[in-house]
Amino acid sequence: MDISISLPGLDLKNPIMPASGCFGFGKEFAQFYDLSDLGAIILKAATGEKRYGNEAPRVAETSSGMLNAIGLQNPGVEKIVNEEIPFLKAYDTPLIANVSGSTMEEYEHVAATICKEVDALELNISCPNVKEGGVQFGTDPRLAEEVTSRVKSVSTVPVYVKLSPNVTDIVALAKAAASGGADGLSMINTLTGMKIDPATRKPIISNQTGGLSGPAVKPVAIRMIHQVYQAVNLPIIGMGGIETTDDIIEYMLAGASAVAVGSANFKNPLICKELIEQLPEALERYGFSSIEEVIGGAHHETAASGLFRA
Amino acid sequence: MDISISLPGLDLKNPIMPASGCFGFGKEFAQFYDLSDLGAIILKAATGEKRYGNEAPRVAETSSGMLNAIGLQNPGVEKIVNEEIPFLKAYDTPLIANVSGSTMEEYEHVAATICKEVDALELNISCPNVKEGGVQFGTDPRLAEEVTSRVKSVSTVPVYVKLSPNVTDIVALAKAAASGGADGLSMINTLTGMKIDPATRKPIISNQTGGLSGPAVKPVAIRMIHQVYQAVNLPIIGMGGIETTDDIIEYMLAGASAVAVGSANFKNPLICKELIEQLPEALERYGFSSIEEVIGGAHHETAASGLFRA
Amino acid sequence: MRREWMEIVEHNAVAKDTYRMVLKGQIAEEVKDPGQFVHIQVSERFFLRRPVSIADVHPDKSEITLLYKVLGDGTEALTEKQTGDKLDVLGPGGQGFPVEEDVREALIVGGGIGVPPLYYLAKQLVEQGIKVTTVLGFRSKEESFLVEEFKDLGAVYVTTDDGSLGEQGLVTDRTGELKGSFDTYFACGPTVMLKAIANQLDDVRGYLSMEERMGCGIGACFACVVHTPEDDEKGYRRVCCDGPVFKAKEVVL
Amino acid sequence: MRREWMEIVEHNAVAKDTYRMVLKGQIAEEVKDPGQFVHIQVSERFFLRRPVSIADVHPDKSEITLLYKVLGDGTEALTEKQTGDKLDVLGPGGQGFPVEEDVREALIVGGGIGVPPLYYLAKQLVEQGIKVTTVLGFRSKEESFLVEEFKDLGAVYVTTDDGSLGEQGLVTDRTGELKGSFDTYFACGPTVMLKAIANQLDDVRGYLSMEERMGCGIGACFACVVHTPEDDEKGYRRVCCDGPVFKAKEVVL
Ligand SMILES: Cc1cc2nc3c(=O)[nH]c(=O)nc-3n(C[C@H](O)[C@H](O)[C@H](O)COP(=O)(O)OP(=O)(O)OC[C@H]3O[C@@H](n4cnc5c(N)ncnc54)[C@H](O)[C@@H]3O)c2cc1C
Ligand SMILES: Cc1cc2nc3c(=O)[nH]c(=O)nc-3n(C[C@H](O)[C@H](O)[C@H](O)COP(=O)(O)OP(=O)(O)OC[C@H]3O[C@@H](n4cnc5c(N)ncnc54)[C@H](O)[C@@H]3O)c2cc1C
Ligand SMILES: Cc1cc2nc3c(=O)[nH]c(=O)nc-3n(C[C@H](O)[C@H](O)[C@H](O)COP(=O)(O)O)c2cc1C
Ligand SMILES: Cc1cc2nc3c(=O)[nH]c(=O)nc-3n(C[C@H](O)[C@H](O)[C@H](O)COP(=O)(O)O)c2cc1C
Ligand code: FES
Ligand code: FES
Repeated sequence: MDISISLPGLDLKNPIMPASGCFGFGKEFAQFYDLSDLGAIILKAATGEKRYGNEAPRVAETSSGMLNAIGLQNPGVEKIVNEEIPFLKAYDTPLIANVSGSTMEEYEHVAATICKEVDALELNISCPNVKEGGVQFGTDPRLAEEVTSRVKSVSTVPVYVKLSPNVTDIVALAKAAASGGADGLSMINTLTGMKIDPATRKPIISNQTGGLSGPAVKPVAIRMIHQVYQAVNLPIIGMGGIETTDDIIEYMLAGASAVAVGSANFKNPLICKELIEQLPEALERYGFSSIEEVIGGAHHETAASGLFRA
Repeated sequence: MDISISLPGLDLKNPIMPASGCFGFGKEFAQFYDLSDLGAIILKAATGEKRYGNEAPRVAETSSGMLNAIGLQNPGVEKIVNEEIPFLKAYDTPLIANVSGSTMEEYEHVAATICKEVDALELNISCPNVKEGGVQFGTDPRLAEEVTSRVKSVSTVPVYVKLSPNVTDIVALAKAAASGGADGLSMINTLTGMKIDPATRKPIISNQTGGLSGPAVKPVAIRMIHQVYQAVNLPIIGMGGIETTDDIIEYMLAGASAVAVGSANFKNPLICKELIEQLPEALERYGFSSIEEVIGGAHHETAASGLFRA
Repeated sequence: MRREWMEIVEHNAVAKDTYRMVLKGQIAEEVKDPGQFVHIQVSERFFLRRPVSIADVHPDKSEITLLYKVLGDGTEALTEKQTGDKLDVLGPGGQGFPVEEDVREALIVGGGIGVPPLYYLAKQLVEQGIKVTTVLGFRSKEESFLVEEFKDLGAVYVTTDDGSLGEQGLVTDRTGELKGSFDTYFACGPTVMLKAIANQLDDVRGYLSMEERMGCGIGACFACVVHTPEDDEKGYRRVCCDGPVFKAKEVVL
Repeated sequence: MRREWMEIVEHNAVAKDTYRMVLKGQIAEEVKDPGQFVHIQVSERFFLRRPVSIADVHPDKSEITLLYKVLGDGTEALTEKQTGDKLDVLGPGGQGFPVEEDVREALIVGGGIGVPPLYYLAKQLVEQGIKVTTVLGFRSKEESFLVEEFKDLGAVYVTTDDGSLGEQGLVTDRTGELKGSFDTYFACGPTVMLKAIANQLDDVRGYLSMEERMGCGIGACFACVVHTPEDDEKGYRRVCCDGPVFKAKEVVL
């Protein structure tokens, strides 16, 4: 079965890509398989200047998931463009840059600098792990709309806005991104959580809170994508706890046009490649005749391919 | 070690009680152990009139958790008072009634009727599984404050407001409950989620969405309790995924004065009794010299008992 | 009803994707009626227990027999358990098939993985001198099981979707013809089958065993609720404790 | 570096809460240096892998030896694995101890569960004709291990918190006295111990193996980052791939 999908700016061989922050800039995974096999690659967050991020410990294990508070550590957008992206350009895979910042101006600067080197931007207005900026853009619809439209106006490539699940009304945020001119949505980022060690009596993560990812959050992500698909006419890149082809199908039935695999890369560095190999057979097993039939399938009496959005 | 705790309206032999909706009105569990062993019992939700609730399937399994959409099925407050509470009164355990409704008036009616028969109310403004009412009271601070103060004015017993985690700013809701006159908080109710069956292409739960409970949500609950403890001076009954004494200690360190065990009762009907038996030894193992020392312990440089709130 | 770590004393495949498991423990001594079930915690990986009917009981050996079909991750994981392993079981649960005094000729109708509890029922009925006729429906021969065992207890008719065993067709093709030869029927199987049977045998006393997704399995959570006809004041039944067996007209299918 | 299902060929307790596990697989053939580690998926119950140092290697038999201490749920669950079981292992990871040409006399300092990687290091050093002196610190005699094995390689001093083996005290009580008798030291153990050693042996060339909580274990997630001194332009090192072994002054302890 042909599992290719076309989304704004992205011709995907398959709908599977690694999620931002869980794949670095690809080098480490290139020793396990050919990165050209991937549908796309979402890069680690870029900010205007180099950031060290939070103190360690930065991760903690939870039931069916993990907390992380990396804090957007990255070498800064210039170095990413000069030292990281050239390596990835050798592969035949679309690149999506994850654009982060603390101010509108920083978002604009990062977007304007990196957009020339990649196929699309993922606008990260949802990182829960930095004190300044990031998350308030993702919880206040007015700010979300403004940052989206400002980034859109400087970007030469399509912009996918990455939404935070830590909100009362995800549809309001999705609509704000749409009003701001987003070409697509990426959902979800992590749920803010905490783990306390009974022995030390303190939070395990030095930043105290961290972002929860993994299968634990999947029901929340599926619910939000299902809601947003009904309300907003934009393609969605779905993520949160994907580990199996059944998970991918569940995301696409809810309304995702493609999916990203995050922390599961830590369990199994080959997971993206394995899922790509297994997906066609899994779709056939469930009686799908095309990948388009899956997208939004949970919303249709009969899964009609006419309802595919891309 | 003495693990008794006094909270408004509640003299608890121990800080452990079954959570609302996960223990019915006690009868089924009474065949497994003596309900007098419990710190308290939180009853299943009561509404003004009898409710059938949602269609089945009403539950679905998820990673480290479950979704439920019972939809507040109950025989109505009159029948609960006449036919269910008398059975429980035979036990030497404080009772907490879970007060639900679709309108301010219904909340008032239920509270006024049931408060005479119990030791405290848990005001459920956070049920995600009913179309009408319930959850909007729990996501809008103004409504939360108003329903709290109206219920407070009719209730003869202390009122614990049960908060929904499906909000951008949990502290704002906690403060609203406090302004409304709440005597305590109960947190958290379930996170709204969905699970889709790849074979049928539809949500498993007939209500489509359900409330996520179990260890999957624990990091979110711990984070919210940790935030609210710092901001609002009310005792907190903590819940969400409790299965072990380590979990209880984690909740109390975050700021809970007592805890409720919900869906774990389905795995092991004896869990509350077992946790009650194990708790003193667990506290000693971690070097606590009193239960008061645990409460809010994660907030103190050294866990000082002076900071206990009850 | 108790929670117990029961020992697996036998575990083997009996048909395609279908396994037989014999468990030893006190729960076996507490089974009241055929049609009751146990609620199984497959492993720590799974949050909810799985309900499985009791297919046979040997109280003298403290053993119960289960027959289960692999339909998802939990039943798949169950197949990995070895003889000698302990299994976390809650039970026996629910109300089973009543074996009323005035039953003389019984019809038993089972479909697929609904067949197991009917075997223990049939044995009990025969023991009380009741004549038992059985109609079993399976998808195919390779998915069939217990057919020979039922033959020891009375006449057995088998239907399969593909005709690879018995007649090709549905159980209702046969049960209609048998009408008049029994005073009570007992059925367990997919809801579509139960509906068809209840319609077809509308004027005969019947008992149906139902399935619903469960939380607690003991009556506390109201996950497993089904509707009753309008004239019923309570308005609902819980499959896990009011059932799984109901009078044919007690619940809405 | 590869992901591989390695076979457990030996698994036994060697001290209080301390186990030895021998694993067979290709990873054994790819170990470069002593001090590298493997990243273990204990079971499906756990979301993150656990890093464990390689304590010995037999490339001819394709075997590595691990020594681990039960410190939480994951290591506890690891004890349940049986000989013959397969374990999901990622490795070998990280940069180990360099065995530089000009080392003549080496001091090895290990504390508790930091001791294992030093054993393979000591063997390699001795093989190259380097004189090895070892100082090992344990909480008590019953928690000690590998002491006899180190004795085959050179002089060994043991300190314990309670004096039940060797001298009562800390490793630094002994290492200070040994100063002058070695040109390079290699240390692994709790961070407090590493700090004390690095201060005490400030003027000696040293290598430290560090611990940090890990996500990926391969350098991609930046979970395991530690600071470098101010004059370092990069500003950080990743324990999982730039380390776990660092020059004593390369990172901030
Ligand atoms: C009273 C009763 C008696 C039963 N007796 C038997 C029996 O004797 N033999 C047998 O093979 N099966 C029996 N079943 C069905 C059996 O419970 C399901 O096949 C099983 O739960 C599927 O679990 P899974 O993990 O393989 O599937 P999954 O789909 O992975 O299960 C996910 C969740 O859905 C629930 N679920 C899925 N299908 C069903 C179902 N049909 N009924 C209830 N819950 C379901 C599971 O219990 C679990 O909570 C019985 C069901 C009930 C209610
Ligand atoms: C490079 C390296 C080499 C190591 N070598 C060994 C060894 O040879 N033998 C040995 O016994 N131990 C070793 N450790 C420590 C070992 O990784 C931890 O003891 C183990 O991860 C604890 O897991 P747990 O599930 O028992 O504890 P839990 O507390 O339940 O673990 C929860 C999470 O925290 C992490 N964690 C907890 N403690 C540590 C720690 N000290 N370091 C890193 N992560 C931790 C776990 O990996 C897991 O992700 C090493 C650690 C590192 C970083
Ligand atoms: C260690 C780690 C680092 C992450 N860093 C980023 C990041 O830099 N930018 C971003 O938008 N999301 C980041 N995320 C979120 C993921 O991209 C993804 O949205 C989330 O983890 C849910 O997917 P998962 O459950 O498959 O991991 C990070 C997640 C993890 C676990
Ligand atoms: C089946 C089920 C029914 C519930 N019914 C109610 C209810 O009636 N009222 C209420 O306030 N909370 C209800 N809850 C929420 C629980 O009381 C609790 O807040 C939540 O499940 C988190 O705890 P847990 O993870 O221990 O289950 C219900 C939860 C479950 C699983
Ligand atoms: S499963 Fe809980 S009431 Fe039936
Ligand atoms: S653990 Fe991921 S970079 Fe080190």
